[in-house]
Amino acid sequence: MEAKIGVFLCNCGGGMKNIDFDAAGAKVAKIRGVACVDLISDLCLEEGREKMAAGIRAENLDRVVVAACSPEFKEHVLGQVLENAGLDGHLLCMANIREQCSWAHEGDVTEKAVELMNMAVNKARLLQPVEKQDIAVDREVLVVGGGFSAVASALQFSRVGLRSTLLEKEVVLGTATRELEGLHGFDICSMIDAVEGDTNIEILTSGRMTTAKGTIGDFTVTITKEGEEISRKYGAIVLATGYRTELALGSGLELRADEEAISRAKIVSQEQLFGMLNDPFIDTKPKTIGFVFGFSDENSRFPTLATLNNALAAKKEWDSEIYVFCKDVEVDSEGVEKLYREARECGVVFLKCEVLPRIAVDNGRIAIEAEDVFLGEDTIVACDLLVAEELLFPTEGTAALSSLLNILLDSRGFYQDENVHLYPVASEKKGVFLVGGCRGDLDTGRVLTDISSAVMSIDKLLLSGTITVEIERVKADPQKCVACLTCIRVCPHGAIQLGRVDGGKEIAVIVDLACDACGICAAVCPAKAIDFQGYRDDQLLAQIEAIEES
Amino acid sequence: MDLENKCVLVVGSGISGIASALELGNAGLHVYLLEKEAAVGGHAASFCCKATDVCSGCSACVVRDKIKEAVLHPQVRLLTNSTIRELDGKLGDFRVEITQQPRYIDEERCIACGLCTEVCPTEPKAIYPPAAEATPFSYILDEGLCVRFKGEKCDLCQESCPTKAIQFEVKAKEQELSVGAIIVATGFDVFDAREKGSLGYGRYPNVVTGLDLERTFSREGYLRPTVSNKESQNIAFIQCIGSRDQGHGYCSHVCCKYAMKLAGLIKYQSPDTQVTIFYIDLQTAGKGFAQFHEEYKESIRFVRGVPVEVLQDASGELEVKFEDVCQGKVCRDTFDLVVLSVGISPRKDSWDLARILGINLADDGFFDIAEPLNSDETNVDGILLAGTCQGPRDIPDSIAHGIAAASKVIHILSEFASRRTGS
Amino acid sequence: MEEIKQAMALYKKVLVAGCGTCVTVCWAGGEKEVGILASQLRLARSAEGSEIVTLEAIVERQCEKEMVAELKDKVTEVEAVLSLACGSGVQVMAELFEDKPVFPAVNTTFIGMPEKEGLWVEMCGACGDCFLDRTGGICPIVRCAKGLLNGPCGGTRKGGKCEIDPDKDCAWVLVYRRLEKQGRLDLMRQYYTPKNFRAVKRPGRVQATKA
Amino acid sequence: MNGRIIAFCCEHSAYPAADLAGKLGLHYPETLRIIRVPCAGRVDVIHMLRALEKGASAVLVLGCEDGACHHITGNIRARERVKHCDMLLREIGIDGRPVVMFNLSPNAPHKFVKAANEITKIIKESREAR
Repeated sequence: MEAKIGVFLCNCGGGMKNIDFDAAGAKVAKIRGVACVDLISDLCLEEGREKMAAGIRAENLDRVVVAACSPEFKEHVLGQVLENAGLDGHLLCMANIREQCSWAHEGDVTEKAVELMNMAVNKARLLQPVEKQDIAVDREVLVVGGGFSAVASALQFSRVGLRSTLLEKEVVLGTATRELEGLHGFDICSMIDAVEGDTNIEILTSGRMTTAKGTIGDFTVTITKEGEEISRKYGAIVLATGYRTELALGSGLELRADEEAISRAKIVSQEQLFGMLNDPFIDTKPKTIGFVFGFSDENSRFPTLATLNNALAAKKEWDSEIYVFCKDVEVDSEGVEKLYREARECGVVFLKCEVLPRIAVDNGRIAIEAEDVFLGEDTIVACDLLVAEELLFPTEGTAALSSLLNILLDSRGFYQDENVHLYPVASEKKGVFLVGGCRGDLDTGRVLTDISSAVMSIDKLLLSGTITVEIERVKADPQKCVACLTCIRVCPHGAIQLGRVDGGKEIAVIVDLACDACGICAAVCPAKAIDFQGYRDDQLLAQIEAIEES
Repeated sequence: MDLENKCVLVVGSGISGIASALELGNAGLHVYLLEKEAAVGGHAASFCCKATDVCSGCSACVVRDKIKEAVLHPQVRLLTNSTIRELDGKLGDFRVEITQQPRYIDEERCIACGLCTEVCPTEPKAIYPPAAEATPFSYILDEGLCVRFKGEKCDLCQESCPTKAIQFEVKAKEQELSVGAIIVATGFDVFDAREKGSLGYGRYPNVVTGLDLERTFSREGYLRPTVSNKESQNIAFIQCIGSRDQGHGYCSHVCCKYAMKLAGLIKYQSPDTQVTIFYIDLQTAGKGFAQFHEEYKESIRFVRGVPVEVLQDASGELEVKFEDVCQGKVCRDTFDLVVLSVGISPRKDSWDLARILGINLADDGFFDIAEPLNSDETNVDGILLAGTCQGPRDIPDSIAHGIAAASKVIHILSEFASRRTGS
Repeated sequence: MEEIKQAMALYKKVLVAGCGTCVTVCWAGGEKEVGILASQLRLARSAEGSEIVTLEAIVERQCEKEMVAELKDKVTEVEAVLSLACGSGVQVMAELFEDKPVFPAVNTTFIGMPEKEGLWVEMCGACGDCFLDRTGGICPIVRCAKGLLNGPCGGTRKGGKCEIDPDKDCAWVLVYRRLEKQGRLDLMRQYYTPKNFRAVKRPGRVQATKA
Repeated sequence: MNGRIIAFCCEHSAYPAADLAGKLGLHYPETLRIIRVPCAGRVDVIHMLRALEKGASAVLVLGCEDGACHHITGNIRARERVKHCDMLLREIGIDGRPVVMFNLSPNAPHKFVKAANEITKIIKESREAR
């Protein structure tokens, strides 16, 4: 049956003077399928919309074209008008005759406006309704990791009433974190106690994720724990696998074997220094301490903070002389500038240099030699203790997890690609979130913010137990699909799976919950089996055809 | 947990306020989004895209999506031109008195047809379109220019308006809202570069701020040469203007990034331009940013040390006096354009709001937090902070902070509800 | 394309026939490619100032006579058929419609597998004398640039890359690693006599023994 | 040829950029016809070819900036397809009817206008050359 299309024109209260609406209306009325053309000058107001709804009912229309301002503003609202008039909101097609016609050009543009409407009518003829449905989702959350961000996430999930599983690969929670907590100013032990006493949280230690299938609301994860395989269902997955550090001595340090033994004890990491500072039984307090950071790695938020905290403590506890060699002091975290100032005021010497200092062992002491940019000459400082530069890396297993879940890593191997639309905690796969150090160099404040936002997003998705989605907006035709897997491989959101519909042959099944409606699959399908309602091939081609007609 | 009928007030509709409002709205709460200005979006809405061949990750385009989403959200009610007058009550039961200044043009009825501007007799026009990116896209009536407000009889615009959106009679509207919690997301003031008199901002036309440059790019798409007959331009960026100094004991987080990205954009559009960046410490942390820095190391000159004085000579060139720390002496260089990378300052009216709400200000002038590592709770139960009103943040961090504050609100409100039903 | 264009020069109405199985999967002759080729033909013709009418069709499997037969009506209508199927599909089509010229639009080159989306690598040379069981499941005949049967050529680059193409892995290094993992390195010592490629009679023919 | 330029505009970037261009009163050739798509990655070679078949003198594909695609790879795929389409056209000896891809962000109306003007220039130049 031929569609009955109603065209509603809006002249923006008379604002679009370079379009002759009467002439345009008369021309549009002649297009095949157009049942009525109505000029409503105030379509963006309630009154105008009521007139439109009345028009739809009176003419018993089944497709609607609105020629007015950009769909960016009113498409949503006008869709509602259709729904109120008993039509599906997807049966609306807009012709943008304001921003992209009247306003963009000078002189009479009636002809272009008619052509735009013709394009819209051509498309409208082929529009089809899209149903909506509530889909049940699993309400449990899997948190991968056992460090600060993982534990804090689990605690927050429990607070909003979501059950979660903490999956840690080590034997106990917080293995790597215990040594860091002082530096970062949190108390992991009491947090772990809280987790252990929480009935909303299940702890799986010595476990690893081995497979992950499914999409948001319906992940099936296999976990291998002590040789045993456990299969679980989750609604969402939070990766909080943290980072690891490595001492980087750089090429500046070349030691003879015998010297190495002596010096090893004198070259420490920030963590080790922190341990020494809190050791009441330390035998000798180093008189001079040298810090080196920020040369070979781009991450220096964490090293800056650690250096400042440690340097201040060493000043206070041991009254040591302190020299800090660095390129830039990374002060863009809360309160760090203040710490930096405090450190300088209590006598910590900062030497800024462009290249990594040379380090040598001299008489059992460590000599740091660098060109000080302020003095413009080489400076040699002999220290009793060197706190060497540390590099940040993603934890072992980060890459493996990313390929299991099919999510991107950034250029340094941390989670989350550098795409601004993914910031701060989303991954390109719906239902997979990334928090804390596993997505890069973050200070504790930022990590906490991350966790709150991830918990919020998941809470919103899973709390009610169902999600309302458009059903089969993008769908593969079982007759045409040859299961070539192309779409499954290209889908950027991991939303397509191989499956059977009503027990038929295996075909590509687009999971409505996970689909983000981009249409990449529809474009690549070699069998042209995928239809994307609203942007179907024939709908796009119908718009193109309009240019031929005019 | 019954939060359906709970209302939350979000003060400020910059990017963090919008992020909060959206999250709360999506969770089913009613949100009043209060904005002092006529349009939502705050500072971030006016920023330009800094992409060259690739996206530079400035996040300015993310703002647009969020604004659109928030404005269309059925749970979010927008109150523009509004400020808080008084606050009463406590967590779960705040009563807030709002004053809404008249805008004379009903933003829901204005369809931006432009007929009013055509008939307006004054010059410059007293009724004009808002900035192109403004949301709501409603015309603005300037009381200062309109002859009607000077006692004359004129209703040309009112007559011409096809939707009867213009009303002169409206007075400031007072209303009382009752809300369960409040999120303060009032944002920041851009540091006023005139305070650094020796740098010549406001005196010399070719000394501009980073924000001016942002707006130039977003309005015109490219940078017009200041001297037209010259082959290549010589541009200097000076970092840490209004950050990390006596009065501002903090780093503004954003200036190194925007300066480098703008410098990159300038180099991309006109490769012959010489760009120098004067800095104290380059803040290169953040996704993909160090890589960006690495790429531009060769083509942009980086000089450690912040100049103290800018002078304009007779030909209009700017002489910048700086200390070359490597050589240990004072140097001079001339530039055609000097860009001051102004930082984020606490809002000047923070104190007023702090007094009304009873929340504390920290010594740096931003709103204070109750305990360290808990960057969204204030000393008043039920009043939370989001975004740059608490301290400098870039766009992604502001969004995250906004969402985090929303999450906190939902949590405290549900706890409050269960406490009440329990007792 | 030039070849196709010239071949089609004589005709005014042609059928562009794709195949819905293997060539669809490897993006050479599915509905999408059929559409593109037809459009390209029409454009080329209109650029020359003349016209061509194209019919488009997809056969589930163009190597099956029964399925190709369904095209009868369409084939009768046109002057020639342009087939995007593999070599066997083209031949079936030609056999079935003896009176119409059938042109191959695809050059069938090898049997492969998708390595990632959009990239196919040759995996099997259809030599008819398989010894994959002894090479850890890696075929050196096809995957070694030189098709060597008994160990690498000696020119293998550092990191196990091929002498001829440093982007490719040396097949024999892959074989070694695989056998090492399986603890079957002794197989590396085994000598294989030169293959008798004549064992496969061209044209190949396989008779399924199951009913 | 009817002189139309078909511009496939990604609804996350080029489409709002075009709106903004209109709001700012920036002018671009009237021959431009915008077709809104959810992502540049939705546009396939066949759409570009059909546009030319129907008489368009050029096709523009406008997507997000590299690294800022909402669907991660949509703009990269679109670029590949534009390249492929260009190759197909060259194979059959059609030139002067360019198929070009541009990247821009939603707040870059000037870049939109630049793309429209640039393609018009290419058409004009190749017409003059013939």
